[in-house]
Amino acid sequence: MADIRTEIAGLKLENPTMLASGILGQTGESLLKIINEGGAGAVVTKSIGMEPREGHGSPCALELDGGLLNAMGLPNPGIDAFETELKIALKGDAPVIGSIFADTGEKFSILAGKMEEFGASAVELNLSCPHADKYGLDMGSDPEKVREIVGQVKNSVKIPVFAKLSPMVPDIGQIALAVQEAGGDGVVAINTIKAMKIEPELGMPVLKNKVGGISGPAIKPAGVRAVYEISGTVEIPVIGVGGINTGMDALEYIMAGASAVQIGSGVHYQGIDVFSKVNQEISEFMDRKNYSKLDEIIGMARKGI
Amino acid sequence: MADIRTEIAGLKLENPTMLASGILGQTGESLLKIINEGGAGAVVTKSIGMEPREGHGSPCALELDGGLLNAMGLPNPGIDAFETELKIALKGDAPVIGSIFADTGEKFSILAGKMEEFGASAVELNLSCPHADKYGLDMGSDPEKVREIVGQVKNSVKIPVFAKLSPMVPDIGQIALAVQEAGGDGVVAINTIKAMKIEPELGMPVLKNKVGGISGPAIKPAGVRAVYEISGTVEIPVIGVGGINTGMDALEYIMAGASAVQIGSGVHYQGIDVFSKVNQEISEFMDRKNYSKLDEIIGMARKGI
Amino acid sequence: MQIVQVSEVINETNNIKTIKFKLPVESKPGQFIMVWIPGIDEIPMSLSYSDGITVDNVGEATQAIHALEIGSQIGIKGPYGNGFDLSENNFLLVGGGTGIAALAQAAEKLSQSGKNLRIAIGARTASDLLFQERMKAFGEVHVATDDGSSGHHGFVTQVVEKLIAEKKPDMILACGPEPMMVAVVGLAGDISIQCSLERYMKCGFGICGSCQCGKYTVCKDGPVFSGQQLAEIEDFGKWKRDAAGKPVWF
Amino acid sequence: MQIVQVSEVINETNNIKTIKFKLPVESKPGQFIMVWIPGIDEIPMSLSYSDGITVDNVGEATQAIHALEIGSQIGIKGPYGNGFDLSENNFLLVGGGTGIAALAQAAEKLSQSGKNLRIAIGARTASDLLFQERMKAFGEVHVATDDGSSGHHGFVTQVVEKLIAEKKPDMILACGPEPMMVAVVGLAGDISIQCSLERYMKCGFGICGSCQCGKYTVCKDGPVFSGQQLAEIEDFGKWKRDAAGKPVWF
Ligand SMILES: Cc1cc2nc3c(=O)[nH]c(=O)nc-3n(C[C@H](O)[C@H](O)[C@H](O)COP(=O)(O)OP(=O)(O)OC[C@H]3O[C@@H](n4cnc5c(N)ncnc54)[C@H](O)[C@@H]3O)c2cc1C
Ligand SMILES: Cc1cc2nc3c(=O)[nH]c(=O)nc-3n(C[C@H](O)[C@H](O)[C@H](O)COP(=O)(O)OP(=O)(O)OC[C@H]3O[C@@H](n4cnc5c(N)ncnc54)[C@H](O)[C@@H]3O)c2cc1C
Ligand SMILES: Cc1cc2nc3c(=O)[nH]c(=O)nc-3n(C[C@H](O)[C@H](O)[C@H](O)COP(=O)(O)O)c2cc1C
Ligand SMILES: Cc1cc2nc3c(=O)[nH]c(=O)nc-3n(C[C@H](O)[C@H](O)[C@H](O)COP(=O)(O)O)c2cc1C
Ligand code: FES
Ligand code: FES
Repeated sequence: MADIRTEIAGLKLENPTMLASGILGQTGESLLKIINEGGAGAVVTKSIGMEPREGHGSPCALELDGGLLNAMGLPNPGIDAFETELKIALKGDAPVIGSIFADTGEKFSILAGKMEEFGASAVELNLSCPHADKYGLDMGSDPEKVREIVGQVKNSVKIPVFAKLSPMVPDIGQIALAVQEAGGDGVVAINTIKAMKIEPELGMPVLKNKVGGISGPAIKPAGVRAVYEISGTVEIPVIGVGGINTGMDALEYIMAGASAVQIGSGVHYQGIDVFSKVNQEISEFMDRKNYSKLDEIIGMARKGI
Repeated sequence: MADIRTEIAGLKLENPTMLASGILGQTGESLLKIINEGGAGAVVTKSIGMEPREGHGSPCALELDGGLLNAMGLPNPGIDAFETELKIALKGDAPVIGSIFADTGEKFSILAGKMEEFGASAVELNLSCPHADKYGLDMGSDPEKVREIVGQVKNSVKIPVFAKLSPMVPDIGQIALAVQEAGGDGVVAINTIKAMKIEPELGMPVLKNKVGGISGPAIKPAGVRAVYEISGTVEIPVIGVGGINTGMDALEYIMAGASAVQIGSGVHYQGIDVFSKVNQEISEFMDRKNYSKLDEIIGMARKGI
Repeated sequence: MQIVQVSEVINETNNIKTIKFKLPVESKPGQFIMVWIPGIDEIPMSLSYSDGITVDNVGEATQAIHALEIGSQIGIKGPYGNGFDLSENNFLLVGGGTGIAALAQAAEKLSQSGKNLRIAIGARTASDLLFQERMKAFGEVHVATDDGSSGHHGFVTQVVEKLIAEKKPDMILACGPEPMMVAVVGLAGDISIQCSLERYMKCGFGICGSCQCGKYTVCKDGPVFSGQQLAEIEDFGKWKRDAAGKPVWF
Repeated sequence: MQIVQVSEVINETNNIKTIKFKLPVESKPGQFIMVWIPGIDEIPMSLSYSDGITVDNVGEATQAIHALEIGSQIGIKGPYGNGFDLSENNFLLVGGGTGIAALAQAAEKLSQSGKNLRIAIGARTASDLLFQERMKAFGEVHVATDDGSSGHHGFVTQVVEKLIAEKKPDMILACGPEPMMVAVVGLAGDISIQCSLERYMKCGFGICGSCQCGKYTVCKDGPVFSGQQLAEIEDFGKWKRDAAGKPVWF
């Protein structure tokens, strides 16, 4: 059987699949279930901020033909209330990565510090939410801001710091470079793509927030491209996310240069055992092709044949 | 029967559907057929440059699950050879819009001047191709460059000047504003989204150019969002494009603020009578809902209920 | 998301209305839909009929539903959730408040298949009692009101205790305030039971996690849970989560 | 795009090889596929077999196909295009050069359904003649070579003229260099004819426009066109378009 273990910035994972931030990641017990029953190699929490936040009004999530449209608006119980949840998740046998959002590097540092204190194995900075005003994409599209925030967070924690990026920039490689230059330990790509649905029957947008982000199969080609460009620009590891439903989907990301992948909408499409299924398909593929370690195929598509 | 005529910067169209640039738009006879047999209200030519250009190698186009992936690389016979084609297209009973690409405002102006001379009703500046090096997105993501190019072209032709934009920027409204400030007569959105496909079986990208752009259903939610944001930012008309296959798709764009729509991949999915079908569905919808003119519903989703 | 037109509005009690519309898909008793009142909100509602919902006016969204007229358009997502398992033979249904709405279609189906059922309905006062008449067609109806204005004076749980003592059902279905359901689970003892939970829902289809209750995602794994499952859920009857995901005690 | 493995390589002539593989979809005689030789190019190829292509080594891509070995992987898009209409009864098939590859499956199918067919094959010299043996199993084969090394000394069109004079077919199928097909259309007169065109193709599925020929998109509306359609196409036999879309005279 092929060895599908992987390592990202010192973080050792039994397999390359992680739960993506924001999907059932708000409570300790659901994170634990994704580890224990789903088979994920790691889980990322919902993005947590300084204060409790209700998020946008409803409708805030919708099934479209090729994906899911959401404008949750970063609802979360606030970092302090999240301690209990994180501690429950830590009972599982896989790393828990704390996703955080804020509007300044200082607040990001405070949040990261608390995540570290609570026991998170790493933090993921959400610099890419496409529908939450001043949070997310607004800063994540500016290399200077990215450099500043990542640098500040790096100065305040010892655990690895990952930055999650949006594809809605003309050159995502440049943003990834800013992450690397500031000492960031890894890049996660991609977050959802800004999108909306209008209901002609009513002549109005369906989402209460009008604009949201699309995830799922529709964004996979954009995600694979982003990972390919990032892994061609930086040395730090890349974690691929967007539209992964099958082992073949994950392999596209891995061959584009991802050391691990995250799955969000796939949990909806395939159920929570999407993680074990994807892992199974990856090892079957590797066995058939006589690859023995994941390392052999990471970034393979960059190398030519 | 509802009146579905529309007007964009003085250009009168019998219906709001146009052929999008690059789809069967390279020869005069195919453009003419889209008008005569397809029923399009206008056609946009393939993007034409100063010199003949073969474009990227093959594979350069691919069917994916939710859309089409292409990296044509702007093949075109060059502006001079295109005169014959444009003249043939002009035999049809609908405006012909000349799409052009270049790497400087000066060359854009020369191309626009020739399109005007050949008889084009308007020009569309391709500032958004995601896979043609220095052409396209590279300049189209910089408001200053956009302002400069549109300004120069405006100074050299009398026909309306439209700028076609990419969604791969953090704030498309700002780019549209630059178009308006420079005197541009309309904005076209969106071009394809940068994307790629890797074939795990071979461990390599399928496109010869590795990276291309995705069109079709997968990008509709991103396109509608772009039009919604642009029409909320500028006064000049917006032309919506991306993933339109049905009247309902077109209505989403129209209600988001588009005065007309373009159809590209839909020609592949539905055949060339996609234009008449979409028009038919739009009028049936309007009749059922008692709307008599297209104006009544343009931008409707911006207005609240 | 399907846009449907309101075809009928029925006043059930002072504060409760049934709204009917054409639901374009099949549903199972116990499933719910997400109802979008355009411009206002989207909220979860049990299907009290295959083509209708029964709504207590408790806030902005439910008030907006009460203001709908015939011809009004609303959006529907779903049906979502698992629904009840109706394979046993002797049923006791327990509905508190609008809880009976979630049980109504189960009662109808059970009666159609000739099964034995008794129905206990509780409310604060006689005029709040929901579906008393409708339920009589399906089985033996027992009523409790807090103020004694109709049926048993007191909690519906007291009626349940009596009914179980009279004849042991082989399945209890319950829906109502969680503390009531905790009490019914207690009374059930070794009798099989299924409870339909109402938790704060945002997406409705199992992606956002706001309805999480213990290890279960209520909108997808539920809203109907067996007694065994409930026994594993620490939160059950103790706390729920608010819109921000913070635990709030009942 | 499907990745398939080469299962067999057959040397047909000095410069022509047949490559077989498992094609995962059904095809019609006259349809073609886009063949991706990884790292090199993607080019259109007629299906000379339901599971194979027959390739003349004329440049980089076809040379790379010739270098394939059993087990090599290639990518396949399609089958694309319309294919031949085989509803008539008396057929004359005319293949010039590798053109006979596009006709081979039609010949096989016609012979299977017991129809009458004669086949004319042309090539520069005897050793270039393709599918002469294979075709004998399907019908009466007539050969022409430019140098007279086999069969008629001269153009295949002269053979066609003779065959029509001998017995009028009710359908002619032709594939080969366009000037040859122009000549065959001329000889056909009022006899129905279908010609399979080879134009520069990029996408293969009707979106890019590089194969445009008159008002027709060869990869989608064709590659097979009737005599009537060809009569409307000004370009037929006169000019084709290069990779940039510029007309180039034959
Ligand atoms: C699966 C399920 C089925 C339900 N079936 C019915 C039914 O058949 N009939 C009926 O009258 N009610 C039903 N409810 C409850 C109903 O959803 C709430 O009463 C309604 O959302 C209140 O909205 P509001 O804006 O009117 O009130 P608000 O003023 O917003 O809130 C009043 C209370 O309703 C609850 N609530 C508000 N929003 C939500 C939400 N998005 N999800 C869940 N609870 C919420 C909260 O506890 C809140 O305190 C059901 C709930 C669920 C989860
Ligand atoms: C529908 C169709 C069916 C065909 N069937 C066969 C067949 O069964 N057997 C066979 O040997 N050949 C067939 N061809 C022709 C074959 O596609 C070309 O010979 C091949 O593409 C040459 O590629 P190359 O790189 O080897 O040569 P190059 O050196 O690139 O070109 C040699 C010549 O081939 C033609 N050509 C090159 N690229 C293309 C292209 N993308 N599309 C069309 N023509 C091209 C041009 O005329 C060029 O001058 C077919 C072509 C078409 C359009
Ligand atoms: C309902 C929902 C909520 C999300 N919330 C977050 C979030 O809080 N933080 C974050 O970084 N990404 C969030 N995302 C984005 C996902 O983590 C992921 O990047 C995206 O959905 C693409 O992956 P997928 O196609 O596998 O879903 C959310 C996505 C969805 C669908
Ligand atoms: C094969 C192909 C070629 C294209 N060529 C061009 C082009 O030359 N210039 C341009 O502005 N857009 C070009 N586009 C983009 C389309 O005009 C359009 O913006 C995009 O495909 C989205 O619309 P659709 O989903 O309806 O196809 C091309 C698209 C495709 C699929
Ligand atoms: S409401 Fe979103 S997961 Fe249940
Ligand atoms: S090859 Fe692209 S349209 Fe025919």
